[in-house]
Amino acid sequence: MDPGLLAQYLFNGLMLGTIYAIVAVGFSLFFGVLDVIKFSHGDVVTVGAFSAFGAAGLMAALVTLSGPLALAVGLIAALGAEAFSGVIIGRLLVLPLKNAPGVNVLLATLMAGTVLREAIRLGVPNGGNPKPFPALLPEGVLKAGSFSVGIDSVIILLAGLAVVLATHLVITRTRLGLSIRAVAQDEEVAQLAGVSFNRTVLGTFALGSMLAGLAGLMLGLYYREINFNMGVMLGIIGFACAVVGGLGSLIGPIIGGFLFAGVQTLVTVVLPFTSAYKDVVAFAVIIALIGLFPTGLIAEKSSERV
Amino acid sequence: MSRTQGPRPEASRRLSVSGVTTGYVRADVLHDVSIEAKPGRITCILGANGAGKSTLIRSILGLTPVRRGSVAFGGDTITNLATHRIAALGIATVPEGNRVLPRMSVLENLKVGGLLEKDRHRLAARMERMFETFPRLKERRNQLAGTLSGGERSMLSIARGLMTDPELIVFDEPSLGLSPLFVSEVFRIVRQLKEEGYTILLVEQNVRQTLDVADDGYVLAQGRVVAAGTSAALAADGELHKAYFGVH
Amino acid sequence: MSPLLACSGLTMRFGGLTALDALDISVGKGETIGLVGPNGSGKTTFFNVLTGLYKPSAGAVQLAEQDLFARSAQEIGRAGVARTFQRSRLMLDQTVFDNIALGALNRLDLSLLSALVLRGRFRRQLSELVERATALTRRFNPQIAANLFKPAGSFTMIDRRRIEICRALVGAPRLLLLDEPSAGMTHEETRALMDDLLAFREEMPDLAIVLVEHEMDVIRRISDRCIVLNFGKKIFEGPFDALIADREVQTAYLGGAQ
Amino acid sequence: RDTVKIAFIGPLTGGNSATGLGGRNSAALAVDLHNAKPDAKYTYELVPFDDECKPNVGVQVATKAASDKSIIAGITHYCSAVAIATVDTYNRFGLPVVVWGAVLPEITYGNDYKEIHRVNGTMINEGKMAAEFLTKQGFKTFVVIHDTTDYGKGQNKYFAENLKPQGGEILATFPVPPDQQDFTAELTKVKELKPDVVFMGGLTPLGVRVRSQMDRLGIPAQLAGVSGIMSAGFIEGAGPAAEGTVSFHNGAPLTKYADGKAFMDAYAKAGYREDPDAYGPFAFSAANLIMDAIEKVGPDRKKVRDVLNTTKGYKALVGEINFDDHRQNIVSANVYVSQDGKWVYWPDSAYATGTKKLPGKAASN
Amino acid sequence: MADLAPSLPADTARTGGLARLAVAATVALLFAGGGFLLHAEQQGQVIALLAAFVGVFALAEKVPVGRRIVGLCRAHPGTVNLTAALSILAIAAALREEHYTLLMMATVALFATAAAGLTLQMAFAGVPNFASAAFFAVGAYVAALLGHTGIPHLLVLLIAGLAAAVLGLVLLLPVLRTRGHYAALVTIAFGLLLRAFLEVNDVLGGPQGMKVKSFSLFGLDFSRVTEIGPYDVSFYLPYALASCALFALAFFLVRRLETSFVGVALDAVRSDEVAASVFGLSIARWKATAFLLGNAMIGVAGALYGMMNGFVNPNSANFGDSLIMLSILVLGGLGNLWGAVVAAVVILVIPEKLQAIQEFRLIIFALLVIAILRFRPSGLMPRAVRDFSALVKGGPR
Ligand SMILES: Nc1ncnc2c1ncn2[C@@H]1O[C@H](COP(=O)(O)OP(=O)(O)OP(=O)(O)O)[C@@H](O)[C@H]1O
Ligand SMILES: Nc1ncnc2c1ncn2[C@@H]1O[C@H](COP(=O)(O)OP(=O)(O)OP(=O)(O)O)[C@@H](O)[C@H]1O
Ligand SMILES: [Mg+2]
Ligand SMILES: [Mg+2]
Repeated sequence: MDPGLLAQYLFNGLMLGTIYAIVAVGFSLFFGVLDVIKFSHGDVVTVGAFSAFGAAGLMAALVTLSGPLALAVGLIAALGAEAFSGVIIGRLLVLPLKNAPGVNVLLATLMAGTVLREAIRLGVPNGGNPKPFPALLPEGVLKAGSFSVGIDSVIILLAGLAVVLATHLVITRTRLGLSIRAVAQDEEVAQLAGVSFNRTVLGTFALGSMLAGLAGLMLGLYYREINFNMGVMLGIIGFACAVVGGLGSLIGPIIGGFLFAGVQTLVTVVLPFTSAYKDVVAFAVIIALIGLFPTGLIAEKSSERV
Repeated sequence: MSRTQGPRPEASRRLSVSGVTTGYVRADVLHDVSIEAKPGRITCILGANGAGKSTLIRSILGLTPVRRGSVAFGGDTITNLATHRIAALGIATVPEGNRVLPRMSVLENLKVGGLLEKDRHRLAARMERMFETFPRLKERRNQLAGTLSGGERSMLSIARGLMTDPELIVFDEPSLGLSPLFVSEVFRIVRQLKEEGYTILLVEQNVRQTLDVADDGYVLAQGRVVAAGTSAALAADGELHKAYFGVH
Repeated sequence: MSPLLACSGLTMRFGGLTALDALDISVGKGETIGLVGPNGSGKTTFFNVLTGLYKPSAGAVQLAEQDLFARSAQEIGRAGVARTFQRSRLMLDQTVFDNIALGALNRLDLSLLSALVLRGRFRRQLSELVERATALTRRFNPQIAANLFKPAGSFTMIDRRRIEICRALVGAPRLLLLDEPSAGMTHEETRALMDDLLAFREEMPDLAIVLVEHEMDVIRRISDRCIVLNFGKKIFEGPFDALIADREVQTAYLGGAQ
Repeated sequence: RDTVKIAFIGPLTGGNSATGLGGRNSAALAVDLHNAKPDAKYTYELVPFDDECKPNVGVQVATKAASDKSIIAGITHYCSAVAIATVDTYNRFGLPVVVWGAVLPEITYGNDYKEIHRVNGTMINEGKMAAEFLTKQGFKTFVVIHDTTDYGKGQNKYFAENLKPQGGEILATFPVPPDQQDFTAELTKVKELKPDVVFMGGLTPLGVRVRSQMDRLGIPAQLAGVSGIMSAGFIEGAGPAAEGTVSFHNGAPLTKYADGKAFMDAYAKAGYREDPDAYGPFAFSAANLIMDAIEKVGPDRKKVRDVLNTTKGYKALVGEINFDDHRQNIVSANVYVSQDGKWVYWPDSAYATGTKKLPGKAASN
Repeated sequence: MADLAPSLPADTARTGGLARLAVAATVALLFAGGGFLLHAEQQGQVIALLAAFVGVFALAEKVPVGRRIVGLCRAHPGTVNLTAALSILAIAAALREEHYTLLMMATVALFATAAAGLTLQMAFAGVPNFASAAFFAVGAYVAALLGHTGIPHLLVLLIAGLAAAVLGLVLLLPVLRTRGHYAALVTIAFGLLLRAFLEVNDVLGGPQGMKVKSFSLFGLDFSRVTEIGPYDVSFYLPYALASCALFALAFFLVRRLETSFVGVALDAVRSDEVAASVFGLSIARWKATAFLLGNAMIGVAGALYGMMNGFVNPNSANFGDSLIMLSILVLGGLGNLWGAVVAAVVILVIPEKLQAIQEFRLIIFALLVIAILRFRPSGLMPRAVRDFSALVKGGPR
């Protein structure tokens, strides 16, 4: 096949993978802190997209902004809104439930997701319809034969990878990361060592949600379209990537993300008529992989003993 | 074991628990308990299993809410203060049941213990000390704490507790699961810390050795203080024995 | 006659670390072994290997002529090896009885048929088991016996320990492995526990016991023979008095204390 | 005047709620206007139900409505999956209903249930019209992207069937799940195949994504959609990229209708939160059709049914309603093109007059 | 309802008649309320009823009398279940002509049956199953395929259960090899996979799904029933009764298992795999047993549901519905089947009753569920600890 197209597929795959990865990393971040799966994550992404959309739109309506400025506004709005909603969910839902069985938290956050989703649908004018996301990044395409990518796509891709990496470093290298993991494993010991439980947990929620916010913004910028439903499938896929990659590490979800995107793209490319089956295949692969790697591709080091 | 260089705290603040009543969902466990840990001295709390020693420690540290009464450390009232605040006031703890952070390496566990210490060098030095005292921990530096043996966990949880530079150090059964060699090592450490001017609150089952090192002591039974005084006096006291045979 | 348990060259590695190093240990019918050693010398690991929780790297394990090397935990459990755990493993929100019953389950009728329809058999076994559990627990503490159907979590540490021992005994095992049963108890509490154990000893003369302890008094009182591990190797085997006297053991384990 | 209840059933929550709410508002408007008439015999009350676009929920609410004796007739369903699942229920309980948005042929043609009527057309008209129009425009090669719901599958079926005789060629067909977000893989493949037209059998969200991502990948082909994307949502969602997209929908533009203007004004005046959307006028007409039938014969299901059955030449907002032997309104689909941020009736569009060129044209010749 | 029962000694619990009467009265009252809720249409009534229920639960918690009664209920399961059965019959008889109400009644019963299956899996053995709706749908599809072949429908139900179990086998290996979130993902993935497959692939009717023949028992076609003796009845009446019977059966099975050594084994496997295996239990065996049995129950329930609705399509296999069943399990209180019934009413009936608020239904419903999880973390009716003393002559001394 024409190399240009090959490159094109590769790039698409990478792009999709990065998006999955960011969402997945969010999941394993929460898992890392509270051993809970925060299923509202997908919809939190949506909130991020919409708040960025709203803010950018609002500003545009008031004053004419240059792309970068509007982008900044959008970014700030997204992160702000996310940090807020993250803290709210953490405070009102997850903290009170932290001693309840995991499935409760899972259910509660799923419902929280529904609330967010419906709130957007009902709150935003004609929220049921998809919204066009302003192209805030520099226009223009890089062409090479039949290979063409928007400069904005490239920026988004790089930004995404950077964010994922940064998160990884924060968790593994910084004091904050250390406190976060300490709280996750034994909150009392952590507190005795002078770590504030609430601040750490809420901080993590803010962080994780801001990650989602960023993801939302990137989705908007990349697809130029957002809708209140976009988080649902994304959430499930992100969760799948996080788990199949291995909840133990932050590298796991990244691998998971690219893997999932790879499978989906491959199926479509190799046998177009089966493209409808790409989810079937992708999820089959997931099941098989878990069968082979019971604790994820990056296997969790067993820390239990008797 | 000598503490790291740097200004040694002249422990001046006393811990005083007055009339504390507390408990868990079911019922009260402590009834109107008052104790004191005087600066620069070792105060031990003895008592049978389930007497309420750990509960007392927990309520001092704000882990189990105090229902009645008050806890004060020097000037500040710390009754039901957030645990991390209490810790920040200069109270280090070695909690009951050799608790470690299982999914972290031995090294990371110690780092967590040192989160309150901002000074890198003192941190490093202290870490070295710990490794000197517990060579086994050094060998196991990168092993996940969760896979340590019972005794190794105890060592780690002690070492973690000593990573900061507090005024008061609280031990709740530090010798749990330690071999005789290390049990005596623990008591040596405690004595040493006292000499360095730290205030120490010690909960132990190991009555004889405990009374040897301690200056003052209290005996708990069914959540009440049944005897108090200098350890010498307690050693003689008959109440002590009652308290111990008092259970079941 | 050959010993009940015979391990030879038993080796267990964790990555680079050799936790058990070519151990030869044998335990005779009705014998009580005191197993001691510095922290991290491999005592619990030995138990974990014996009970199939870890797959040994090399060696041989025989229980009454039956080869148990690298068998699954449940096979070994069925073969009559029971244990307690260093860190208590009770199911705290289930009743004392449920916890103890677990110790006997593999000898009971677990078929769906008798669970669903032919309940007669089940009820018979149930009342027998309740009898046994009541009798057992009463020995340690009548309070437990009186509250068989209360959650195990509502008992104190020491009672939980007792319940765990009852769980290990209720299945009438051939080999009983006790991992620091007295940890965290006062001397008096420990003594009481030992009295109870010795009492059972009388009733089950054939039961072999391996006891891990750091309390020398306990070892002195109830062990027929002592084995000392260090870095996964057996550095001493013999009677208690000899143990106390042994130089290597003193430096490695007892320290100046004794 | 005593009160007569009419049910409205459609998706009020979830992914298709935009159209659902538009439909509900329009029906409500019809009822209000009718009640305002001085000479009306009855006061009408609209009882709305949410079928969530889920068949099993649909059957539940259908049963609820149908078994409620005080409800005389129903304006039912936008989602084919639900509509097809509920026909038996209406038939069994003898509740006459008028389908206002679902386009699957089988709903009316699948059985011969006297209770089931439909004011909007089926996807057959749409497919036929699409095939004829596009080929007539000189497009030869096509790629079809359709969602895997019965809607998308049906659109694909009838388009393909009608395209062959017209001599068009389908280079590839991509069935995709309706909630898919990323189409870059499919579209890159499309880029490789260089078709004149991408035919999109799906709903607005899908349409918007495909359109904007075609744009992103720089695919010059013409995008042709179906009634599913004929919504304000599509234009809003795809933004400037929407320009030149054609779509086929079996309703004429409001402006073409005699009372279209009046409807729009009344709707605006009533101040609903959502737009009427593409199917609002059908819901509006269905409501009026039902109420007039009741005015004739009174609140009696059987009688109302018989009146509805014989509807011929009924003047409705959406034009004359004539039911065939399967109580299916005979409509012919119309062509629309999105021009300057509106869906424009093809004959009136700058594209028809040639002042503008369909994007695909450049590529094809 | 709250787990306070143990606080009252076994002997007082066995004090005969009066206690039983109180129990019977309480249960009957609750069911009367439930029946009324099913029937109520005015928003006012609905709200009032809901408030009443909240009140009752509060009383059962806070007031000594309430606790006492709760304790008695715990102590007299026989009386409770008997009264419940009678109440259900009474409700059915009273509402015999109310199609919709009976439909909801049947739906509740069938979802509760599915929840019983989930109870075996998640509450007892601790095997997560986030694809219950998928197995439910499998049952319905089997019913669709076999309904019109001459096979007697009772047998069809059985086969449906079998099929669901067999399909579950596919997941067994991965599910057994891992646990927690990993196992959860396996089932989630399976659910999505199955749904996508059914929708794309046309052999089973594609997205439109298939028509399902209505259930007929010994030649009596349920959907043809219009009167019983002198009374006109809704054709949903036999379905409602059959569904309740099915639930009763499931209830019986699950309770029997719970109060047997199997129950002990399952709980042990869930709460401590290490201990369980050390004492000779086969983790795999028990997890597999629970998973297969549970799926079988779900499948049977699904088959009857399909026959009642007359159709089945991929949509009914979606993740959302799996979560609905899960919510029923959790909100009811993991492991308490009466709890599941109450939760099923909350989850399935309340939203229907909220039709008046139309597009705001979903959000309000979600908030309701959150509230329950938040303020009753262990569910509306937490499971009681297993007390065998009733089964042992004289009880423990
Ligand atoms: N989390 C808890 N919930 C309920 N009751 C508890 C809890 N922790 C301890 N108790 C009860 O409080 C009483 C005192 O327990 P505590 O642990 O303070 O005793 P202790 O003196 O520390 O015993 P030990 O010597 O075993 O450490 C005991 O009866 C115990 O059962
Ligand atoms: N799963 C594991 N992974 C890595 N190392 C392990 C693991 N289990 C045990 N070890 C190491 O093997 C050595 C022996 O452990 P073990 O628990 O048998 O010691 P022990 O004799 O029981 O000590 P203690 O008296 O403190 O309980 C320890 O150094 C421990 O760190
Ligand atoms: Mg204690
Ligand atoms: Mg050990």
